[in-house]
Amino acid sequence: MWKWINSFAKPEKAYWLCDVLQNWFAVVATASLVIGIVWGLGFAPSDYQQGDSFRIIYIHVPSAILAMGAYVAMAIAALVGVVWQWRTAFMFMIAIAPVGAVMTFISLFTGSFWGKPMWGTWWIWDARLTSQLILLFLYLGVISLYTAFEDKQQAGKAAGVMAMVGVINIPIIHFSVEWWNTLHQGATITKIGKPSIALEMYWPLLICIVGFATFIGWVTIVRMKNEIIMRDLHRPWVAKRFGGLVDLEAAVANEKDMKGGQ
Amino acid sequence: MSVLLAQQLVCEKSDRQLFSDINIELSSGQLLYVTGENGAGKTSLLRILVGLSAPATGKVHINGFDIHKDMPSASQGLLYFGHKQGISQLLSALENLQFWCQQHDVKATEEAINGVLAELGLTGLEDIAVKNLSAGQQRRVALAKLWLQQDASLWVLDEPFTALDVHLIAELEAKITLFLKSGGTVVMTSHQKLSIDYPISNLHLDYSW
Amino acid sequence: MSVLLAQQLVCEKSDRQLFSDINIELSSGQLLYVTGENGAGKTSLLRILVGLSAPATGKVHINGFDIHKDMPSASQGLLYFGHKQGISQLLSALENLQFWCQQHDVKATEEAINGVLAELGLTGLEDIAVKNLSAGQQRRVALAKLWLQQDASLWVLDEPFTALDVHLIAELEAKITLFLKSGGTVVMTSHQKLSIDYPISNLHLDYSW
Amino acid sequence: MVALKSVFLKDLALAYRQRAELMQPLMFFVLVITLFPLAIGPSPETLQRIGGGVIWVAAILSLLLGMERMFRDDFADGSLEQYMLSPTPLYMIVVVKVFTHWLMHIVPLFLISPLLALFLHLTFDMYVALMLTLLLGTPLISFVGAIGVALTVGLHRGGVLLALLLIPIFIPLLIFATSAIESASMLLPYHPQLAIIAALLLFSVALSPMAIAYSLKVSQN
Amino acid sequence: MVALKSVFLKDLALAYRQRAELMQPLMFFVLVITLFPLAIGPSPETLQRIGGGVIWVAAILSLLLGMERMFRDDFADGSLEQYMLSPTPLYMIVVVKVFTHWLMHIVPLFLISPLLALFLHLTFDMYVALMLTLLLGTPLISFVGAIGVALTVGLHRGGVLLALLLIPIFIPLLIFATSAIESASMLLPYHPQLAIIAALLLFSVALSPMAIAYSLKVSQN
Amino acid sequence: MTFQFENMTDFFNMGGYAFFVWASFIGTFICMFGILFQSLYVSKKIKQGVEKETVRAQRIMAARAARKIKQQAKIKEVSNEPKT
Ligand code: HEM
Ligand SMILES: Nc1ncnc2c1ncn2[C@@H]1O[C@H](COP(=O)(O)OP(=O)(O)OP(=O)(O)O)[C@@H](O)[C@H]1O
Ligand SMILES: Nc1ncnc2c1ncn2[C@@H]1O[C@H](COP(=O)(O)OP(=O)(O)OP(=O)(O)O)[C@@H](O)[C@H]1O
Ligand SMILES: [Mg+2]
Ligand SMILES: [Mg+2]
Repeated sequence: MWKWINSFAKPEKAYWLCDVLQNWFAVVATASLVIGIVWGLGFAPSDYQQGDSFRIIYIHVPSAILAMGAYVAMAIAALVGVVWQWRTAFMFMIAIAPVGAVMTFISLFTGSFWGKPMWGTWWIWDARLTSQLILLFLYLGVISLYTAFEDKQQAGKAAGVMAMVGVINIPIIHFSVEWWNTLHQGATITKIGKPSIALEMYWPLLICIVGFATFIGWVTIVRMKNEIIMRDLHRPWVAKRFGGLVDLEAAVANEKDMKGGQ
Repeated sequence: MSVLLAQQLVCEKSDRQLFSDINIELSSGQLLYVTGENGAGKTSLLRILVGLSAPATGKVHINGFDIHKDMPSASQGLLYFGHKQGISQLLSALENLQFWCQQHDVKATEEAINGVLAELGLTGLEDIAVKNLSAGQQRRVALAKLWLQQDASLWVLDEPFTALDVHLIAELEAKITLFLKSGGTVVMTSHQKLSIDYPISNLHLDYSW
Repeated sequence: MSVLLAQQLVCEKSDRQLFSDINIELSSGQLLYVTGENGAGKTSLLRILVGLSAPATGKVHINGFDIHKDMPSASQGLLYFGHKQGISQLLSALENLQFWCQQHDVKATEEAINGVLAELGLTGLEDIAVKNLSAGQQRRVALAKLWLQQDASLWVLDEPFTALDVHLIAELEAKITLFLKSGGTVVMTSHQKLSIDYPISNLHLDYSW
Repeated sequence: MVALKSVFLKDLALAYRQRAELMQPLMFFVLVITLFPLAIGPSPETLQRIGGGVIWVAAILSLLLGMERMFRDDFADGSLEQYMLSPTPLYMIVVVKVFTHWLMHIVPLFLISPLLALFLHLTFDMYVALMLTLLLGTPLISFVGAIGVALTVGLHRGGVLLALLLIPIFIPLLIFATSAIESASMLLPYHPQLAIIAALLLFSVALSPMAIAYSLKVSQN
Repeated sequence: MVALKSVFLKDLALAYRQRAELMQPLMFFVLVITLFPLAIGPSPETLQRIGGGVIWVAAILSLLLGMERMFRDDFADGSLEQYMLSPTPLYMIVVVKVFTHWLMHIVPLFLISPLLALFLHLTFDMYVALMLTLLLGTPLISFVGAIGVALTVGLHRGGVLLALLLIPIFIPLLIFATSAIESASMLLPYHPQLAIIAALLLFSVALSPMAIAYSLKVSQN
Repeated sequence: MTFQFENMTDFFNMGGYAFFVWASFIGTFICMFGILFQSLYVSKKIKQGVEKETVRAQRIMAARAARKIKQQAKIKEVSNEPKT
């Protein structure tokens, strides 16, 4: 088992896995996003307090939760990369970072567009909102650090350290509603035990969460494949697969012959 | 036992493979002369050998210790001299060398250091901040370490002759020969011809893309 | 008329006089070879000659213009090649040279530049950012200017051979000879022996304190 | 002209190659602004009152930090030496470089500013005043700042020193700009302040290129 | 031990040779703080309310600017390579270096702070709280910040990037520190906040040396 | 499981919150499609790049071989000279 997992440290194997998973993720993501959003927008009952504005929940909550989830996934990948020296772990890390950043951004602006009708303001400096904004900056920091390095091997390690240091922000975001009293809603869905929300509203939300999660997976896989090829550009397996012509060895051998002949 | 043992070294920079399958085994009293064109990867190889950068695959043992796992023990008898000189620009030559001696457990009095500096033609410049010396003079301060460290068993020198004038090149070559004869091991690169009266094993790195 | 005329140059750094009373007069087709130990002041002299730093006293005229007063006219036919290479690390070799040509009113098509780069052994590396090339390869990109600039009358080269391998040194020496024979003037420094088949006038700077 | 255009294009190309880096002063700007509500407390009235000042301070700081890079690379790789030895006078090249730098660093700042005005609860009038003062004030910062950059370029560790040299010089600018925004918040006219800033700008554009070119020559020595 | 002591002495000597530079972050600190009364208006109540926050923000920014230099010179001249090849483990050397840096950069800040408290009309209780939070918080900044410095030391143009990486991480610290000062201004107890900061400090002192050493090795690659 | 709105106009009106609801949904879709298409586009670009790199590698090796021949020819010339 362990050996089998370890074999995905090889880019070639990881690429194969990505190829296998990609279409599954694409199908599940499209289907559940369509179902969840149509259900949420048209068929879920409207909230007695918030009216129809509450329908924003079907994108706000999935994106908010998964923005944090993606960060944790990224940090775990970084840990794996640093400890076991998996090259592919760093590739996963940098593949998911922009996706997570986009999710964070979505949660920020949907929250903002929800806050205007509900709280009467676009933005307020409360703990949850601020810490979510910081999450965006943590993502951007990891990405900037990665791009700043020339050597991507080095870049992966450096950005990995940064990603792990930033993890402290995750519990702060989650518990911010309890530590500081704020305008923002407390935990309803992520509460342990029974969710305190009507089931007709709950189901489409769950489906949306699944949709967002698989969507993140899908895009991450595509990006990871890009990353793998980009990093292994000069390895034979890439050339064999995409290059078409590989006379590189021939050229080298040719040159060596000439030197030998002299 | 071999002083330096490198197995199956592969080096990758960005997405390019500089070299692969380098195997080196050096025992006491051997001189390895690494040659190759600009960009062939000489500096990269040397930095891997002393543990400053990690190879893509492969292992390096110095005096029996794995340099990438157990750096403090492996680097005990190692002296590396790279493109960067490892001396602080703001300190004087003397202070720099005193500090270096304390770091590396080398016992050397101030007179000893001054003596070495004099030997290298830096009399009178001992207490001037290094940044005010010329390129070649700075290089000499850094080279003084070779004169000070008595109990090293392996020298790794990356283009030690750059920026030196002819006299000093000759002196340095003599120093290297002496060290080899006393049982030391040397790995070095240079673009100049080496005129040392000692058997040289050559490692040529081919430029590959 | 003399191409380069320097009178009574004195150079002081901090509180030290590097050299004094340097007088140089070079006419077309002459080669001045400046030698001296590390720190003797070769670089300092060359930078004064091209107007990049000001002498304590003295004047420099190039093609009849005072370089410190009227830099744009005086530097018309001048090509300076210093310790720094004057190429942007982020641009490719081709872009760097194109930019340099535009700056210096040199008419050179892309093919011409590519041709010169190929001559210097940089085929295939034309569109890679310079920072990804090795020290010697970068040096070659900078040297390509010597091949491109056709109507310069004075070359000032500060250690042009550093970091180059043997082949290219030979080629560069040939290039310099060719330029001299076509009526150019050259001022250069180097720590290596110059093997040029052309009369050399030597200026030795003594190390002084 | 060809030479100047090529300087412009080269700097654009360089900025494009480092576009990730181009975003950094911008993110720094946003971060410094978020620090304040956190440190001072979230009450909208307080934020509104200090908003204009905070945005200006953050703009000055982030421009200063980004500015360091204006001549640094050219100095380090010797391009600057080549500029001096080229037939085009140095001060003209300098104008082009400063202008390009301003263009690359200020446009993102303008794009993000509506968002920040929102964060700090600025009114629309204050927002307009802020934009106008930034539009006139930032080129002034670039031109005067460039003198400082040119002076410290040889020192390798310009960052803080640069900020120190320049912040006192920018204090008058800051005072006029914030007073314009304050007038706007009270719906009073603020032409006089704008006129003063504009005058300062013209003055600096006229004089600073020579000063910058001279400073660059000095740091070569 | 001899080796560690010599690192300490060397860094002291280097700092002393550059003592003019040592003053820079301090002057930056003072300048940023003086910018505020200018940008916001001189009313004592406003200043008192925002005073603690402003001092903390200024402290973070000025420490960040000075921090860049922590490993820069050693990296540039190759001393860092020599540290790695020396018999003393790197993380121990790193602790000494961070500590020395903190000592050299924070003491002047403490010396100047009574003056600034006066500028900003802080009460005595607020002043005590400010000092206590600074005493506990600034080593935290140094240790965590050193990770960022180590990561960016090979990039040559760390300045802004460094700030960008570190400011988000310091924000929780800032929140706790300012909330302590606010409690002090209302004569409420503020042990809980101090306890949290102290806990963070211990945590970071325990873990960051390894992270710093690892990052430095990565930068060498 | 019933449609909650009387008619489509009602649906698009979202109980008076039309702007906020539709703006956030549309914005979300733009972001999601943006990142998806950017990734797919890059993947296409990279595969083209792989071919370019192989071509480059061949060019470099060919040019180096050519140079070597030229240099050896030169050396031969030199070594031949004294004999003749
Ligand atoms: C820009 C503004 C906003 C931001 C940054 C934001 C951020 C977040 C985050 C990060 C979460 C996930 C928390 C967790 O799982 O621990 C979340 C959940 C949630 N948000 Fe928001 N939010 C914003 C505005 C709003 C508004 C205006 C409302 C409604 C009035 C709202 C309602 C919710 C609800 C119901 C949840 C689910 C709570 C749970 O079950 O944990 N949010 N939000
Ligand atoms: N970070 C990097 N990214 C991409 N390529 C790199 C990087 N670092 C080094 N290289 C490449 O590695 C090659 C080897 O560099 P190295 O410094 O080892 O050469 P060298 O043999 O020491 O050459 P020289 O004689 O010029 O010193 C160079 O061709 C360079 O282009
Ligand atoms: N800013 C300065 N302050 C003090 N002394 C300086 C300064 N700059 C240079 N020097 C001194 O000037 C002398 C000459 O330096 P220069 O670089 O001209 O030497 P060089 O002949 O080119 O030597 P090399 O062969 O090593 O390149 C050196 O001895 C150096 O100590
Ligand atoms: Mg090298
Ligand atoms: Mg020189």
